[in-house]
Amino acid sequence: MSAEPRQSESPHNGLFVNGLCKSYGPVQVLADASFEVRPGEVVALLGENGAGKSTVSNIIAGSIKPDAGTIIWRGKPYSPANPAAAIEAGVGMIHQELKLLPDLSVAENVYVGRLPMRSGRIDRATMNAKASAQLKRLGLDVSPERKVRTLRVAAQQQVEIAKALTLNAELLILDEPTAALGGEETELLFKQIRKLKAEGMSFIYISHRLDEIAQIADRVVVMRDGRIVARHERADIPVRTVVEQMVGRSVERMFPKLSPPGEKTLLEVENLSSPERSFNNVSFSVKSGEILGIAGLIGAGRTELVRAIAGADPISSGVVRVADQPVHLSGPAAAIRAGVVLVPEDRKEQGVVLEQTIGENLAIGNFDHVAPKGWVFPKAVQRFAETGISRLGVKGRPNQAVSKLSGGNQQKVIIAKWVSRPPKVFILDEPTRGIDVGARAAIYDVIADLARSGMAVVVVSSDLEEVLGLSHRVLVLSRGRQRGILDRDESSNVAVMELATS
Amino acid sequence: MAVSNETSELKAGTGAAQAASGAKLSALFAGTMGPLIGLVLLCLALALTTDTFLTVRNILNVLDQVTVLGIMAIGMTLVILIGGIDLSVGSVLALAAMVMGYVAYPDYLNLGVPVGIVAALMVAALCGLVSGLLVTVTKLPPFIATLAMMSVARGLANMITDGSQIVGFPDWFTNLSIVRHFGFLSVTVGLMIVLAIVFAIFLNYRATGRSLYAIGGSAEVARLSGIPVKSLTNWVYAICALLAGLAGIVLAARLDSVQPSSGVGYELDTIAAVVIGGASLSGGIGSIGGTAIGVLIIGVLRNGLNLLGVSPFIQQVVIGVVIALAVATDTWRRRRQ
Amino acid sequence: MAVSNETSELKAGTGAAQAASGAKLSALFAGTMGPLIGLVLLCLALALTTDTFLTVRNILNVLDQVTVLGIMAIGMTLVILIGGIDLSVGSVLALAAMVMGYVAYPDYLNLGVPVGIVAALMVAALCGLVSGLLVTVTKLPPFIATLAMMSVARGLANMITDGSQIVGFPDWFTNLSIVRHFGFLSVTVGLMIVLAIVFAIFLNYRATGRSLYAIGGSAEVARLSGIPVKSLTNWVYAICALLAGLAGIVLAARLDSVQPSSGVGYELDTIAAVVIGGASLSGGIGSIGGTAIGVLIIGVLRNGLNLLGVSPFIQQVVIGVVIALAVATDTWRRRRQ
Amino acid sequence: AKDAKKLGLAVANLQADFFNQIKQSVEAYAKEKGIEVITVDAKGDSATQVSQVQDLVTQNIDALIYIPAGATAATVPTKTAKAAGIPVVNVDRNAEGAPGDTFIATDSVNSAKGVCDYIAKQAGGKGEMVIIHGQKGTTPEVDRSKGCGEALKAYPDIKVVGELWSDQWHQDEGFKLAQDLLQAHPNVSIIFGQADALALGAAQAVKVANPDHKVWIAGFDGDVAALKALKDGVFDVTATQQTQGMGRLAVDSAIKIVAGEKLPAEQLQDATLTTKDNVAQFIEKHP
Ligand SMILES: Nc1ncnc2c1ncn2[C@@H]1O[C@H](COP(=O)(O)OP(=O)(O)OP(=O)(O)O)[C@@H](O)[C@H]1O
Ligand SMILES: Nc1ncnc2c1ncn2[C@@H]1O[C@H](COP(=O)(O)OP(=O)(O)OP(=O)(O)O)[C@@H](O)[C@H]1O
Ligand SMILES: [Mg+2]
Ligand SMILES: [Mg+2]
Repeated sequence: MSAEPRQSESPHNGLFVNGLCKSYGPVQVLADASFEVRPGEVVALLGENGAGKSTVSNIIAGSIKPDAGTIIWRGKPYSPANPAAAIEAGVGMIHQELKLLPDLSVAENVYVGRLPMRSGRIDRATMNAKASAQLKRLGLDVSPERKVRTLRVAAQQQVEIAKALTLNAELLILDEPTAALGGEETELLFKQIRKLKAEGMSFIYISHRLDEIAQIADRVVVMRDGRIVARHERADIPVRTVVEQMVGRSVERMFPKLSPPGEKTLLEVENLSSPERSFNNVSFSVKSGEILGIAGLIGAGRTELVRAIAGADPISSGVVRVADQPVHLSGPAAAIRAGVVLVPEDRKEQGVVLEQTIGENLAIGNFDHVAPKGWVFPKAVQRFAETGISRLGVKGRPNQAVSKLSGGNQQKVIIAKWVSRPPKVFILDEPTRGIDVGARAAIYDVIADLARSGMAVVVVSSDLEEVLGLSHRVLVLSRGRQRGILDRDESSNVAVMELATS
Repeated sequence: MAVSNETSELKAGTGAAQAASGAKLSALFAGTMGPLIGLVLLCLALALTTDTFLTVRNILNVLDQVTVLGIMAIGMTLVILIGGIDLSVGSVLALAAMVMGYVAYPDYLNLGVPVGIVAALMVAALCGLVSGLLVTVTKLPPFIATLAMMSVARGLANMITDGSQIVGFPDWFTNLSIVRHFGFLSVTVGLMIVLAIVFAIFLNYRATGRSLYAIGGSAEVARLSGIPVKSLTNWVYAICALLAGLAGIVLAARLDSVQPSSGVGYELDTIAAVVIGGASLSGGIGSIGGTAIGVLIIGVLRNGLNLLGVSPFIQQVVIGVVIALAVATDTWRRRRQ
Repeated sequence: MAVSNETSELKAGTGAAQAASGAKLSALFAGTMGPLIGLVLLCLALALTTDTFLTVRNILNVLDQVTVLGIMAIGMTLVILIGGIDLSVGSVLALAAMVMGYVAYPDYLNLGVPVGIVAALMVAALCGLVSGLLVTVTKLPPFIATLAMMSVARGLANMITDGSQIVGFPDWFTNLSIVRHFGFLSVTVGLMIVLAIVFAIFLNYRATGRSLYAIGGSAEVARLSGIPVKSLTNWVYAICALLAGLAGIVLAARLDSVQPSSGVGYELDTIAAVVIGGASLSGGIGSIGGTAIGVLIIGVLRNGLNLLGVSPFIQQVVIGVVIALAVATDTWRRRRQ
Repeated sequence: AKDAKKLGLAVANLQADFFNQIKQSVEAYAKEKGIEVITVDAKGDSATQVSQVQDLVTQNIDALIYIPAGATAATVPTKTAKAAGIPVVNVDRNAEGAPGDTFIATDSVNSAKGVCDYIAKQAGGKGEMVIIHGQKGTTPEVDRSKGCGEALKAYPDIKVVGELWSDQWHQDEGFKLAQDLLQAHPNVSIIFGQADALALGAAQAVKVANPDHKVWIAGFDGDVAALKALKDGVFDVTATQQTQGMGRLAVDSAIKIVAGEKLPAEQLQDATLTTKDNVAQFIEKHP
């Protein structure tokens, strides 16, 4: 950790960021940020939610203008007027929130803005072939003509990555590219990055999965509250150190100690099948105070399963019982009345109303609490929101628009929405996607608390460590079939993977 | 973690305090400062250039003149809030008025005006319900569903009397829009004001009202949060049509006649009033306060240009320019923030 | 992973193969099966109930009758594709026609029809450019920007001759819409067809055309992908208005006269044609093929009901019902998939 | 008795040439007399017109020239003006129950009878005929249909084979409707368009259809532009309403009423049957 001197003369042909500042109204989100990226290296940019990582990246990629500061890129001053200029200068970026065109094909999404032309018309054959090849290298094997709308989240993220990798950029910024990916896809992505790196391409890599850093990064830059707080010349520094620098204190432990589950069975799922066969004959039960993890590879049908239990999708057969009462799964409203709530996987589309305030987002679905007689008083919403905000540690105030929050904080808002009801069955699909370590530990604590207070908790996650560390038992799905339920003492990385790939 | 939260909490605190101070007054006009400035400027300009604009009688005239538009715009606000649109309001207005006339008028069913009003409102609400069901069940885009209803309702309105009008209602009925009680308030204007207040309170302080904002913000999020999106959507279209029907009755009282051709083109006026008032056609943003301002901007503009004696063709040009300016004030203001 | 992907690839694969077989033929009509079915059913019904519908002359008549709407709808398709809307097309049509008449007519500037046409198209494009700038620079919602333009252009159209029409153009000009070359194709119908093909190719095969889909899908994504969103938006509004102006000239040739009142209410017809053709008002979805079908549905419906001698009021009801049904076919079909 | 200094002119719809002609005549003539005119245009909507009359009253006009908008005349504008002590001159349409102080109009029934009689005679008293109506249910539509029907009673060999209604009296509607009528009934030899715009549209449709026999076309109104077309033989007959005359008469009537004179309740004007033979004088100077 050293306060590096500012680089005004360029000893190498890479990127120098000098004293970038950015404020939104009275709030300074970036203060004097300076760092460099050398040709052919991967710099990991770390920091908790809202630290300013995306902001600094967006400035480099030309989609936001800084208030102050300069950038030198390939030996010349560089201040892109818009993303087009940045792409022109060889700087590309994968944005944190999925930004795709749902009604266009996969290939068109990959090549949008730079469609290959031949003799005056779009060369669809080449475009499809190239897009398809790039996607295969990333482990996604879908028709390039398929509409992006029909892809699940993970696949969309891979399309986004393919889009960036085909840019032929010299500097590529990857803002949480693996948030929705499983281990295998992540490995394939790393393989691509290493290859491109060897060809001289530089990367800025942002992730909250700290175990990835040692695998892929060459150097580490840590941010906190809009400032650079540390620079490391190597990437294999202890996670503990990085975490301390990120959050400004030491994080004692990641996973909370679990209390033993109660006796009463709260959630019972019997022979549940979906009309599209994305899951088949799934049966399990969760006791009061118990946390059930659901593991599986991407596309195993986990999301479909929990959505069905929460009434969001129709089922073709099977029964769901909550506290021994069969639930008529006619819709989310019925499920919520029966005490089943879901924190969905896709926060932008299903989790929050972006233009509305935190308070309003928390009040939606909780009107029976906020407004028992149907009268919604701003004070009551405010109080309700403040409780949720402080319980989850959301960085924001009740009357702030959710769209202005960092991704991680948005996720916390969605969890906060259901925490105060309290429900009987709490289902979380990828609850820590895009959430920083400090906050993640906090969310784990909340989840453990939920269980302790007598709820049945179901956690779906692609992060194996998370499933294992957090669950009393782990249900493994593979291709829509239930492969087994492992107890805490028999569950391990290997055991789960064995079932998941069976 | 804890530290950073405290600092941002501090900063946030001042902002919240500022907001809170003005909150009581401006709650109903939240997000409508821009159009409001436009309206005030417009009134100022007219007060300076004419000696008739700023008279009590003229202001009452303006209120009178915007009643029909105002009542329809309330319903349209709800529809636009949930991300819909209703092109059928003008036709439904005509249909309701014709039903009222047909049921009430001596030459036809002769059941009296009160029965006529009830019948008219029921027919109107039914039209809205059909539009709503076309949207929620048949999954038609609202534009198409209400475009179809626009055509059907107009045809039906014409068929009732084969295109002719019905003239002459009891005095008590026409007096509703003529007699100014307490020297200033006709029943119809009062009705509009009461409706505006009721719906403003509904949208601001009732759980169902807030749910409409959620639906407009994201129907899927609303559904997953347990809000009955479909049934609320049906209700909203039914209420919008019901209010259009009510506007038809107010128009009948105002004109002492009903005609199947009334309300042609009103849908655009109504939508314009709501959008000028700051609502977003993609849903989730808007308020009754804003709509009221939008309605008044349109009403004052037309009234003022008549008072100025501006020739009709130049009026069209001026109206276009002023509408653009009024809304632009808002976007400028927001951008400076 | 590999396994699950393979299965999904299999599903997708068969779908793709099916699609590929018909791809060449149906590229231009992609996503328009539903409205197409509606159109075919409509034609079938009319062929069975009248003996005049399915004659060459009548079909040419229908083509004639939809030229103006068709040309405007092409421009509107572009605007709706990028998520905008243009309410000013009817007024711009009138303004362009009046400018043409004023410049060309002996009693006024007397510069001849060709100069008149050029002037008209320039004025029209200018109107569109102003609308576009109001959207991109002043950040007005397209609805408001073009509503303002609608009012201004109508006022200007009226001011040119103080509201009067201009009748009587050279024969060669009116013959453009009258003389059917090769026994079937008037110049104006030919123009519409050529424009439709050109714009279909543009939207399908040119990078700029695809960029419009990207802008409509998400203006932000398009911007981040380096697409010049603002300038394309300006272009699109300018082209839409230019085509509206061209439609005004076609209308002038067709009627052998120009009048400031022409095109009133056309905006709704035009938008309806585009939406019936499967376009989404939120942008990103739509095609010229679909719009052509939408235009024909409207044209055939009106023509057919006239051939059947249906009374005007019943026509309104039938038109509403058929439009709802035609679009519903589409949503049903999609849901069954 | 006092002088009229300021007149209000409430026009039904300036987009219709007929009304626009009257408006221009009123404005020009009033200017000659040194009287100010404030014109408002209801664009065909009676509710708008009520508001506009209110605004005119606010402006302290001395008299109102009222051309009612909407299908038929509304009573409220007249009542509003009368309540403020302002005399009303109704033009073109009069409201039952609340007539103006005087009413100036064309005798539509009689004139339509003349037009249809002429065209029937020209066609040799036989053949198939179609009628393109104006907006269904409106006063002019009803009157012109009635007059034409009376004339046709004398021609049993003329068969009305098709009738369609326009919505806005527009020329392009006339075109489309005529085209569809000709398609359904190819042997038609007589067309009556209830307004010149409709007749002009019909003439264009006939030109496109290019039938092998002469088609006689009649219009109504005598719009300035239509008269020129009549001269060129585009169509055959119309009834020229005295728009200029009515405009002047309206101003004169207003002046007289304000001065305290009493005028007859109705001042009906004849529309002159106009053909190629007598059209020149009207083009020279519109009556
Ligand atoms: N448009 C905006 N208006 C106001 N504040 C904003 C805006 N965009 C971002 N912010 C604030 O700027 C800060 C930095 O956000 P940024 O997205 O850069 O964080 P991040 O480090 O990428 O976090 P995460 O890991 O959660 O993605 C946050 O506090 C956020 O609330
Ligand atoms: N919108 C969709 N359209 C078509 N198929 C889908 C869609 N969403 C999911 N699927 C398919 O359904 C199956 C199960 O997907 P699901 O999203 O439930 O998996 P998952 O285990 O939750 O994985 P993840 O959430 O990590 O993507 C997969 O085969 C996937 O391809
Ligand atoms: Mg970020
Ligand atoms: Mg999932």
